[in-house]
Amino acid sequence: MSAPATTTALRVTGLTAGYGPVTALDGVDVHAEPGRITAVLGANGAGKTTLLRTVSGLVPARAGSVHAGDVDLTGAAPEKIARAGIAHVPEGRGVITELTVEENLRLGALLGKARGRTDTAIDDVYEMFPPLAERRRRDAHTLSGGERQMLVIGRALACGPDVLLLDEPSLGLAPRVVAQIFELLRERVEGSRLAVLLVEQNARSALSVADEGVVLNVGRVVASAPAAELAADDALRHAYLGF
Amino acid sequence: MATPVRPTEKAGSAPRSGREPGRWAALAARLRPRATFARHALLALVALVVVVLLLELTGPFRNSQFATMSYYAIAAAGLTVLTGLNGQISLGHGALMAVGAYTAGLLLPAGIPLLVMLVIAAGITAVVGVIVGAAASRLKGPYLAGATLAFAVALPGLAIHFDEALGGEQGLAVPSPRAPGWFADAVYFLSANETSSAKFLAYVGWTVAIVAFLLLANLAASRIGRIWRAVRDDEVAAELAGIRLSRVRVLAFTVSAACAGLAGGVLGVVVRLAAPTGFTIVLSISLLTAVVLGGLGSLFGAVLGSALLVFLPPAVTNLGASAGLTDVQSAQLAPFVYGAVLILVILLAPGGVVGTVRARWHARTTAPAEAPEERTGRS
Amino acid sequence: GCGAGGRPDSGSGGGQSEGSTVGITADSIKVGSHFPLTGVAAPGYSEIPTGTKAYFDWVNANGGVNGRKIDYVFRDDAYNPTQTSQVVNELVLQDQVFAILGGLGTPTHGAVVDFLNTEGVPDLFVSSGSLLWDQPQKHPMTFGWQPDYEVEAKILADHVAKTFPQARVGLFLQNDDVGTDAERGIRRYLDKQIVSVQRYTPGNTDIGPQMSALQAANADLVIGFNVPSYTALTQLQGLKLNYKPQWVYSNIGADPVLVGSLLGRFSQGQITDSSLLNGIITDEYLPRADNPADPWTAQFDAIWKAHGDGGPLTNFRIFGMSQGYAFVQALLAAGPNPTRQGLVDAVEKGGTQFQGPWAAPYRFTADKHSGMSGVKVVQVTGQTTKALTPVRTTSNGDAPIQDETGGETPVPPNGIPTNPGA
Amino acid sequence: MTAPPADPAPASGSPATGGDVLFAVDEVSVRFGGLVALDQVSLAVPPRGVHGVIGPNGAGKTTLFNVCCGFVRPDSGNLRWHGTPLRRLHPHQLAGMGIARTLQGVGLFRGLTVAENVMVGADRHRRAGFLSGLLALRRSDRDERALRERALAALDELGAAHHADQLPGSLPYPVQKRVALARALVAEPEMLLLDEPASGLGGDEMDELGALLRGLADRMAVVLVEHHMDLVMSVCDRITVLDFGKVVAEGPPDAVRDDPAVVAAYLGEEAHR
Amino acid sequence: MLQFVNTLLTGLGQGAVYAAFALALVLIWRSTRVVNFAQGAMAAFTTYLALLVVESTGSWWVGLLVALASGLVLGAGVERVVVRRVGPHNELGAVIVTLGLFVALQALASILFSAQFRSFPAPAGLEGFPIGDVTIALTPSMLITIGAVAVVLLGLVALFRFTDVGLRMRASAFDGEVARLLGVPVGRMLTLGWALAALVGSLAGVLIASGSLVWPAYMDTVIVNGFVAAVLGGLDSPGGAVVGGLAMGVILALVTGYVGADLVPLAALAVLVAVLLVRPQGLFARTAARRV
Ligand SMILES: Nc1ncnc2c1ncn2[C@@H]1O[C@H](COP(=O)(O)OP(=O)(O)OP(=O)(O)O)[C@@H](O)[C@H]1O
Ligand SMILES: Nc1ncnc2c1ncn2[C@@H]1O[C@H](COP(=O)(O)OP(=O)(O)OP(=O)(O)O)[C@@H](O)[C@H]1O
Ligand SMILES: [Mg+2]
Ligand SMILES: [Mg+2]
Repeated sequence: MSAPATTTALRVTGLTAGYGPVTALDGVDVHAEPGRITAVLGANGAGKTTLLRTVSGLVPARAGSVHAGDVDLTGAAPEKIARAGIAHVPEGRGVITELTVEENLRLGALLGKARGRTDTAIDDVYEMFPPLAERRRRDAHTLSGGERQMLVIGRALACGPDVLLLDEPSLGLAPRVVAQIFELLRERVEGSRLAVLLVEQNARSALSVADEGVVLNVGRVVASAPAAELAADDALRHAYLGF
Repeated sequence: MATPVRPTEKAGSAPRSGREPGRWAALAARLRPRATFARHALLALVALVVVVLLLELTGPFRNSQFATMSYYAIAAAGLTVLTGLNGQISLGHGALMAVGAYTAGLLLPAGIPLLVMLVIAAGITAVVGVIVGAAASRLKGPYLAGATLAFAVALPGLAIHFDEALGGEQGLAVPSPRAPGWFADAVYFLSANETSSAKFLAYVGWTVAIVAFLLLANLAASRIGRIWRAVRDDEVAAELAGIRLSRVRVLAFTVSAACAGLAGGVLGVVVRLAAPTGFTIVLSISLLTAVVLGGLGSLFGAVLGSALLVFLPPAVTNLGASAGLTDVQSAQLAPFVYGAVLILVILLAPGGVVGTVRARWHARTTAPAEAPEERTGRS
Repeated sequence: GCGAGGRPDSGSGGGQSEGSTVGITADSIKVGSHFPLTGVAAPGYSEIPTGTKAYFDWVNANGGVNGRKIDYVFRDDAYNPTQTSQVVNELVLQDQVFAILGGLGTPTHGAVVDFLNTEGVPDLFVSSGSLLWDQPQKHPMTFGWQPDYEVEAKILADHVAKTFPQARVGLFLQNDDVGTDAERGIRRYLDKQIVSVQRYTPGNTDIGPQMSALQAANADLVIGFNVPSYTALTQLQGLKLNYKPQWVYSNIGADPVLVGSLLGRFSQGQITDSSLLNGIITDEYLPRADNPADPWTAQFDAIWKAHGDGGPLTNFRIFGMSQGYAFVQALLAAGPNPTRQGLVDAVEKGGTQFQGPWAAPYRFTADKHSGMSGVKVVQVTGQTTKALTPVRTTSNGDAPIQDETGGETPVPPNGIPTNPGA
Repeated sequence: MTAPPADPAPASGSPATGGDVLFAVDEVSVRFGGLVALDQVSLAVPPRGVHGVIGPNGAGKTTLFNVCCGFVRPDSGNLRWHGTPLRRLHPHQLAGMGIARTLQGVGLFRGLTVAENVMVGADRHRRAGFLSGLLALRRSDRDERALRERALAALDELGAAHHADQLPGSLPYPVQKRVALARALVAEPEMLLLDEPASGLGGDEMDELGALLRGLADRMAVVLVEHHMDLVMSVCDRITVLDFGKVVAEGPPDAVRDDPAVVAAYLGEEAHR
Repeated sequence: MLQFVNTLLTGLGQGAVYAAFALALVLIWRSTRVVNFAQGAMAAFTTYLALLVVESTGSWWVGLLVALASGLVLGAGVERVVVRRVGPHNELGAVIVTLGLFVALQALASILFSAQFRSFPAPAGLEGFPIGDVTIALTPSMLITIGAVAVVLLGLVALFRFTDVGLRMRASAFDGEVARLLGVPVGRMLTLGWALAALVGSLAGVLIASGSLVWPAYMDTVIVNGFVAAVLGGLDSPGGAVVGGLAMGVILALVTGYVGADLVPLAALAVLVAVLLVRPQGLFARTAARRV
């Protein structure tokens, strides 16, 4: 099972996708390496969310391919992609509000590697986000916005994925929790085979935690470089990243 | 009467983004009267002309089918306002029609004139609508469907229980009004045709329908219609905008009940009877399907849907008979085909007839837009 | 009207002219009807028009009526008056039928009776025992057919009062005109003996509570005016409660073949034959399908074998054939060139003389349009019935009950009537 | 809880700490089952200026808004508006009183055009009733035109007027947020409650929002719940900090930022460079 | 007294039947968020198949098995072929499609099996148990019905509360997209939900028919009362369905026995409205959802 650490965990080539007449992604190349965090940046409407949704099969690709390791996942159903080890934290409303907190987590833990040790996987999440532990028997609709976000991130981690797609994980979270999550991500990624694709509005903090960065503009990749390099490029920052 | 309830561009609004709307559309926009009333009245006039042409050019049997269609159309129009604009499902509109029909059965023999009776029927049913609507205003989805279903099943039972006044199972006979002399003369003057009773009833039905449609179109285009749609789309946001949900829901139910009552009154005189077996749950279901088949939320769709209700079953039966089936088999074929058509329309044209045509039209004229599905929101 | 548009002043009132021959050609005559062919009322009733059709096919195969073939069209109204009104409009205005024959149901036919009369369409032999059809002033074109429920109830109740003077009587009634008309007739003879009246709503098959109530009232004789399926249900419920009164069912509910076959199938439920029905009292006015010894039944069986749709001959079908027989008879009486009005006149003039498979004569005259005047009371024994009384006749209200003296009508050659007037 | 000593000096000259109070929350408590969402929370909102409410996730900020709007009935405590107590408050009464609120999501009416969305917000200024709508009287048309003009003006102010006849679902997210704001503003409220208005916005849009809020603060009271500290610190005149349903700090931005309790509970060491 | 007991018992028997039907509705609602108005017609269809088998083999139990198996297949087929193609978030579309199925299947049943009454044998005795010298309205067949309802109830509770499949089914129903992101084969779960619900529905169909008459529309009253029972109990709660069904059965029996049969539908409406006015989500619904 253990793939050589050099294999690219996720390789997206020439991906094109859209909605009706709108082309939201236009020939995008992105890859995520094990043990590294890749930040996907860009203004509102640049196509970041569409990229993640196309990778996980929610939006059909019109051209291009998606590979996880050597497995071709282009055009596969979302559940199949999820079972191939790609976990997606969707933007906003990712909790199943009618289920309890624990049931939401159990769904995550049931997927893939965590099978057989669902309880420990769930306990790990509670340890990460103590507010969830206190609310484990409550229906998820009673949670506050930030608590829901914690739940979705925790659930994705409980899946024990190879590739983690995070769509604006900081949305609605208190600054301290954001810092904590980024820290945690670094810990998880460091020296493991987990690859992270991190979409963030806040380019500055995303680049501070990421290894690589990709900048999208109107559906196209305009820059792709190590994070530090991007952060240092003033022209790029002003043009696309707004800081 | 082709009055879509959907938001139409108001005259003098900022130009729609996207491609040029085309020369014809521009011309139409220029010719369109500014005042809502004038615009709708014009359409009503056109509709009236169409009705006269149809009724004068077809025979007595078609006339009688048009009379039947008129009351389905009125009730479906009321329901489309409730369901399409306000988002409430009702499986109980058949029972509300019964209220109108029984009003006809009680008032006409007492010598009340037809028009007065219709107004009273609408009024009484509106009152029933207030009560039902108030009880239903907190219910949603299947709970609303269940409550209105129980209402539809229960109400005819009243007629059996109070059989002294309401005629029990065999119902109340409704004296069918005859065409007044001046009316028959006028028709003869226009078309040199005699006025059969079927034709007169069809004229009555469609006149009532056009008036009802005119009023509903007015409402839909006014702030009331906008508020109904707002409540349908997002309760919480509507409430924060100062809208009292329960009152708005009850109002929608009441308006739609009044239409059902009006339709019931027309049904009474067309069928000449108000009996419990005429108002089974099947009627309520037919109305709902008419609304959806035509195109939810569109008054013109209500007309199309009711046309399907009236013209499809006999057509299927006759087709079956000419294909060599026995009378019993071809009669059984009609509901089968009807059910199959329902399923196929939803699967192939989920917007109903009007919705699908409109989508095609949009796809051709303006920059095509995906169905207005919400983007992944953030909570 | 003064004719605003120079309109010719034709009789804008009545609409029908005296000699209307709509629906008749030199070699055909079109007849229409409405029945519940689908929906809740379809079981049983949908068989009636198949019988009529088979009979007409037989008549047509034998040369028709005065050289005219009968073209019989029946349409489905699903027992819903609004649909009845639509299909009858279609029959009259589109198909241009000459007459309507045997339209079924009280509320359903009630919706079209006005229309048929204003259009001047003969509306013969309505399949319903309601008293509504007997209003010659208001509805000159409409005629009943079967003994009305009141007449039937009177004759049954009279028999019960004489045979079971001590009985505590319970009533089990359908909650519509069947029940109300019947109750009126029954109370004329049994008013003091009635201990409980229970009603049921067709469609609701849970009649346990009503049966418990009858049992609790210690009713030891129950008169049921109900449809056949409820006869089966009352018997099953009686079994459950171990409640075994003497049952008296009206003709519509007591079809021993049908009910027996319904009950007979409960093999695991320990009912192995229709013995439950053994001993019940009912009445008859038509030959029964399970009585091949009856020459009428034999004739109808032959007709059904020749022109039926393959199913068994049932009492519903005999009902329909008998209506067809009566219609042919009326048509013959109306002469070689019948008009709509002529048909009605012929029924009014000769109706009391019409003879056929029915047991008691019609009451048709110019001022009475009620159907048959009587029935005979019978008891089910094993697979058949035995007569308890001769055919007895009466009429509505306080008309006395008399024994019918006419005797049985022989089957004419081929089972096709000859002109009764000739 | 005792509020930490806060510097009473008004921030950047706006009348944040003027003597009069537009809206007051007095010792409000809310419990959900065993969970105490708000615990004796008090808040005083002056007629002008931006009042921030911050705190960790689940601290009770949205619940506080819900109490102010009548979605949640407090177990104890009072609300006062212009000094008069509010009893049995219902959400639909707010608009009429002059209170507007945006939702944590977007909350636009999907089936209504942008202009119509905003016109619903302007319904408070309607003149025509049911009958004139039913009969399409001139009055109704005039009213519609007036509402539409108001709506377009509000959209114009937020730079979204050119989207007036589009359906909101097809618009970019920041535009949708602006439409939602326009719908709240068109009612001309005296107090505006904003629940995380900046979430999902990019850096530029956030700056624009900040400028806009400062502008609004001159004509109404703005209460802002937000997790973006840059925005909060730059626009707020005063900040209340909630934690576990309690007020743990209250004061001008600088004082709150340096409050060790706030740092520990909310900001985190790193963010507090 | 005996009348009261017997009325109560028939009410319970009838209530068990409503409960069985309501359970099928709850199952489908919980697992697909659709109210299946075609449930009754589907059950009638499978009951006819069972009747054919019973008539040819003579065994009620074999007939039941056939009904259950064909229900499973029919439910899965209907979901795959029809329901799945209704777009998501098209609540009304789903309602109309199931209504269309209802109409079409009922018509098909009368075409295939004729519109006439037929009797359906009972699994066991139809005679009430004697107690002393009276007979109470409780029969061995009724006991089987009540037992079957109890088994189904327990099965459903166990399925949804304790099994992973149950959790996945609920997740698929509530939010298909998120469920798919979590690797749940949503399509298969929805098919499974329909199949199981149709199985329970067929069971209800056979139980209702047993010892009584069958015709294409024989389920109609049960459809209405079963739906009302499910709504009464709260569509999400199997326990609620059973309580609602039994309550409906008993109340309606009492009204029939002591007030009048024509008031039965009114009584059903009154009970439903009374309950929903106080609890708009039914008796056993969880607390109302947080709205903001
Ligand atoms: N469901 C949809 N229907 C139509 N167009 C859409 C839909 N979702 C997104 N779009 C359009 O696709 C483009 C890319 O959107 P996307 O959501 O991927 O951007 P994003 O970079 O994630 O933006 P944000 O920062 O706002 O989340 C935008 O122009 C957007 O308007
Ligand atoms: N209806 C409810 N039922 C049960 N618990 C609730 C309900 N509403 C809120 N809560 C709980 O109350 C607490 C406060 O919630 P609230 O939404 O006010 O938090 P918040 O401060 O807005 O947090 P965030 O910043 O994450 O949006 C949370 O723990 C939440 O789980
Ligand atoms: Mg995005
Ligand atoms: Mg919040």
